[in-house]
Amino acid sequence: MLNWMPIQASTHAAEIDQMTILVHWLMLVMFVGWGAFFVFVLFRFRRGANPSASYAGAKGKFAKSTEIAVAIVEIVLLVGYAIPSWAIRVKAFPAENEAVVVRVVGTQFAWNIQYPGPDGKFGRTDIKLVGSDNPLGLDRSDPAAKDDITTINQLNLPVDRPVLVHLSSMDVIHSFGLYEMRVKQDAIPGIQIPVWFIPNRIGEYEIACSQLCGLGHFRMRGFLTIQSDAAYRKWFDDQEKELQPAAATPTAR
Amino acid sequence: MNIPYTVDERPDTGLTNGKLGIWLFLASEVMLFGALFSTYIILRVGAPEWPHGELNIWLGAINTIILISSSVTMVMAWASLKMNDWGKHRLFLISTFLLAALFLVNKYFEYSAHFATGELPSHSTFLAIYYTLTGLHGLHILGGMIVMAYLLGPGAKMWKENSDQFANRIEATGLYWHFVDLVWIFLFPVLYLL
Amino acid sequence: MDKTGIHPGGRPAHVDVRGHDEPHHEELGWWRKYVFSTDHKVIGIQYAITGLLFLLFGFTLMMIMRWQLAYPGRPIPLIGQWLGQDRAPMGIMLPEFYNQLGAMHGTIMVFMGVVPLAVGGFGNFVMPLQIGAPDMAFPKINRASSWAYVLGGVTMITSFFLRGGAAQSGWTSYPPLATLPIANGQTMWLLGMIFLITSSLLGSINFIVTIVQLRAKGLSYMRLPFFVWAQFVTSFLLLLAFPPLEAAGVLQLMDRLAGTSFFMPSGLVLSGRPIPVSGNGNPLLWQHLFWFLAHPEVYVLILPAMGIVAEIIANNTRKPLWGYKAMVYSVTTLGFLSFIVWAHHMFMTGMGTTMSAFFQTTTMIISIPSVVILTSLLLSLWGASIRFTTPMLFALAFLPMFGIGGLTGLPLGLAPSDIHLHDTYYVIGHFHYVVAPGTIFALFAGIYHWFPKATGKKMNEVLGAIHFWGSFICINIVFMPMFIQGLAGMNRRMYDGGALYTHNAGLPIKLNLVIGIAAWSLGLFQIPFIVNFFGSLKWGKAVDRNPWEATTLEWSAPSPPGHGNFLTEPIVYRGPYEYSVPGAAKDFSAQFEPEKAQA
Amino acid sequence: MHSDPAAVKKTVRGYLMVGAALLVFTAITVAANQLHFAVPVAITVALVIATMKGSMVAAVFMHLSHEKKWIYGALLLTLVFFIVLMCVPMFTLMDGIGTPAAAVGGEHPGH
Ligand code: HEA
Ligand code: HEA
Ligand code: CUA
Ligand SMILES: [Cu+2]
Repeated sequence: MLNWMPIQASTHAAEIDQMTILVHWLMLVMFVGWGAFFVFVLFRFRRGANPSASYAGAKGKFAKSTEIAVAIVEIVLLVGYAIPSWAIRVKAFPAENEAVVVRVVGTQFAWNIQYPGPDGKFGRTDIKLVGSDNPLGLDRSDPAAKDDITTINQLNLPVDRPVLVHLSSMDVIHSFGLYEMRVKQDAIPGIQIPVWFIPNRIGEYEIACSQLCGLGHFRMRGFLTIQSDAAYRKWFDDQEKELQPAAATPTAR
Repeated sequence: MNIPYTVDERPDTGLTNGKLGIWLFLASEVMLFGALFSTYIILRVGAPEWPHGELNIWLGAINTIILISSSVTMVMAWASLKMNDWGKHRLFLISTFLLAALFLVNKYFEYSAHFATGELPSHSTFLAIYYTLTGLHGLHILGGMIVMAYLLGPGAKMWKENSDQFANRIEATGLYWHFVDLVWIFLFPVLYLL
Repeated sequence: MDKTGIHPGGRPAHVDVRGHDEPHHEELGWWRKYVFSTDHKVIGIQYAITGLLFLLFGFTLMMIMRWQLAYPGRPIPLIGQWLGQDRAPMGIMLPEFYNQLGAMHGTIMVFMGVVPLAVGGFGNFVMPLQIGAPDMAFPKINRASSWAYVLGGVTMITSFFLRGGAAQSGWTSYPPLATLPIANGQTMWLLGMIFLITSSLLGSINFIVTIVQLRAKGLSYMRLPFFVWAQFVTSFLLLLAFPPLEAAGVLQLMDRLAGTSFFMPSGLVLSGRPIPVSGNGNPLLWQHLFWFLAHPEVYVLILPAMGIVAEIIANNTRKPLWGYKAMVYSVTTLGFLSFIVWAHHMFMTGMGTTMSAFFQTTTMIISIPSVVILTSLLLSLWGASIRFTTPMLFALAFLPMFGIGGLTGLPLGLAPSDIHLHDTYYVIGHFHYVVAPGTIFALFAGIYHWFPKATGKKMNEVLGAIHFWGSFICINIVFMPMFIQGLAGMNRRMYDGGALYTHNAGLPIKLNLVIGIAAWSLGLFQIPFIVNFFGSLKWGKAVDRNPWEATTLEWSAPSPPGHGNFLTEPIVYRGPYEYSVPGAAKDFSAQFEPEKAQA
Repeated sequence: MHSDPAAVKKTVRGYLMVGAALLVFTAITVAANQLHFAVPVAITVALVIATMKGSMVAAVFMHLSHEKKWIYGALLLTLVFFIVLMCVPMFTLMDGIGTPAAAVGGEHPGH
């Protein structure tokens, strides 16, 4: 099964896959068990082999005990794996100062990314400023916005550091799918949802929009680059340098 | 071929088909209006502010009184039938019909006053849910009026042929009508007062 | 057939209590006989045939889509040139048309194909016969609901021909996508849904009243055929789950037509321009109201199927169902629980721990009654004397196919594994295993089983076997690879099948061609069925009342039953599946045979 | 049930009294509203009165005070699912991990 699945490139990916694999074992055991019984019975009790049926049929508590066994395994999976690991996903967010924090905003049909810059503060955005050269509507006159890096469809992150993504959408519902990270979260307009993970493998990955968002849904693809810390810092500084002249003349509209 | 239990009750359930049918219909109506009330709560809790006093309480109160009275006349229409008083039954059923019409006339004036000031459904979520709830309720009133018109007109013939079944029909109509009244009893405070 | 084994009822057949006004039947004009007929059997058959045609239509849409997935961007052969410039210029499908086909495939299959066939068709035709009723409790309402269905269907289909085309936001119609002013299709979808919902509501009231009020003498609840139980629970699901979607549909219609914003928050920007709405709406509200219906709805799809399979298994194993009571309790539990699992479709909408724990738990719990029903059906085979008739082949195939579909629901029901699988082809694989080789196979089984009752003719077994084996093999080749694609991370609703993405490269994307070929072959294997269906009307072997030597009441009526169904008042003496009773003369003791005939 | 005319006659008084009571309660609701309670109090008062009025209509006009068990059963089932439906607002608004965008201060709706 693992061969078909994308590589695991985040710290929690293995845990999720482990659970997926365990459930599939349960499913396999059930299917093979019932299936073997099924095939045997079809053969053994065909009309030719058993011309007259038995009114009483199967006896014994076999059914009840397997049903209880299934229930127990499901409870174990639920309580032992699913609930705790979900809690970590949605509760154990890294502290803002320890994590790489970015905003990701879905629009038809692109991922707009905003880094807070060295000051660690996201600049103000205003929908009235939205334009083709400013898809986020970032207000460059806001002091906090001066150093904000914005990109389209390109998310750069350093390896081995917690990432906190503030996810939202400006139009319809999109879904932020990072298959190699085992991350998926709907981007819902009007709500900002935090998503976190720790990438642990350098490489080039993709952001797949996983929720039907219109005719361009299939090509709403972003790129995710996981870099070494040094490479990331260099990329970051280059972006900042590029910003300087632009920040001097704030673009309105 | 006759369908059993259209007129008499089935012994083990004590019900006629129509009686059970209309109650099941009302059950589905409960879920319909329930979903809209849920929507109301969501919009209200999630809204930054919620308008107060945007509607005319007096118009609403008058309509409440009209509907309550129509419920009384409706149940009396049924009771008169049961007491074999055809004349009174007609009188009460006609009154119910007229009260229902009055309700809609009142509602019409209420709506047009809002429209005149540009308060359309698109104006705010409050007005949106107000128009949806009262509009749907108004359609139910209209539906009830159509049924009553039928029972007053061509449907009334049945009284001669099969008086028990006619009484059952009036009872079912009454159950529906009381339900429409009941919905309004909640709509009035929820929309006008709170 | 053993004609001596057929006992129509307790009394001699010429004491025709109800049949006296029969002769009018022949004199009814065409309109009264077909268009305005209030006979549940006529209505049932009309529902069934319309449903089948919609299934075929929905499948055709899918075969066109599978072409685009197998060969992205290549002109569609044969029909490509007729589709028109705004759908497929030069035969090459546009993305918006792909989305229309997808949304309409889902909607048509669920609301206009399977439900009308399973509930409107089989429920209407078989259920009153099985409980010994002369007709439905409200024949005129039955007719009204069937016309509401047709109206809904026509509304939906018309939308293909309007400017902007049909609905293109998926069968789930999530706003704000669905409320954006792109196409008229969505408005038509909503109107169509309101008709279809009205139809189902009227139908479900009728079903419940019929089952409660019109059961024959002696037919207590624990003697009801399992199929009737399934329809009973199904009707409650329709009755109580559909109204919230109707309300939601009205709200979405308001959003589209009256400019309200129930489902649209403030501050939306579309192609660089703020959308002028009052705002403050909530897009998640729609999802809650939609899934509040749509999860019960999936049980509406499966319960009648389970009912059909149970009937056919009992009949062809020649023994009682194992654990009938447990099955009845399970099916009611299933119905009840289906109202509190809906948010397992919404794990990725930003759900916290409490809610996700609640819905994961209920989802795991609801799998247990399904396991109980399936186990009972499997154990019913033990000690049987299995006749491999065509209906039995389909019914038997249902078991492992539903097994695969149901089991793959488990990883989806656990939120952490759903992170990876949500909105991938794994989900598509999961539910198609339950609805296509599951429900559709059960419906095929039902058609082969009750065709003789409806027409007095038997369907051909050889064509039936070809239909079965061809469909069985092809349908597995269609849906099994989807699990691989899903685990690989291939998203659903992709116009190009996900060809852009590197994680789909290699095997997953290549499987699209395999699936396509299998899907078109699956289409070819429906030809023997269609030939068999219509051919048997003419050339089929004529049969008597009870060709399958079955026990339930419908087999005591003539084939086909006349107006009013039974020649004598049916009386029930025993449980539904008294096959191979020790000491009995025959291997089936029908419900309608009095004790002394038995001894 | 009320099939015999004499019995029906007795109930008529009840109908009229309930009708009067409903009108009185309506007056009370409106009067209470004029007092301008704090919003939570006002909601409670209004809903309590509405529920009382509603129960009277259901119990007396709709004869629910003495119905057959099938009707009670169906309504009980409806009540259960109605309660579930009334939890939808809670499910929609509570326990979400997100925050409304307006509260974050990110977007500013252009009003
Ligand atoms: C008939 C339809 C049907 C049925 C019965 C089910 C049954 C189940 N479904 Fe499914 N489901 C759908 C139709 C159905 N589903 C549809 C249409 C969607 C997608 C909608 C969309 O997004 O468009 C969906 C999506 C869906 C999701 C959302 C996935 C996502 O979007 O991420 C989930 C998650 O929990 C889920 C879970 C389940 C579960 C736990 C069951 C359980 O009830 C299953 C229990 C059954 C078993 C456990 C099998 C037991 C049987 C055996 C053990 C016997 C084996 C026998 C032999 C080998 C002979 N389903
Ligand atoms: C009941 C529901 C149902 C059924 C039966 C089916 C049946 C099939 N479905 Fe469908 N499907 C859905 C419900 C259903 N589907 C839904 C809800 C979606 C999601 C839509 C969305 O994303 O919004 C979907 C999506 C969907 C997709 C994903 C599209 C995408 O995400 O882009 C695919 C892809 O292959 C697919 C394929 C098929 C195939 C090959 C069948 C085959 O199994 C079809 C087999 C059909 C038959 C065998 C019909 C036979 C009928 C006859 C022969 C009639 C004869 C007539 C007479 C005798 C009069 N379906
Ligand atoms: Cu954005 Cu799909
Ligand atoms: Cu579900």
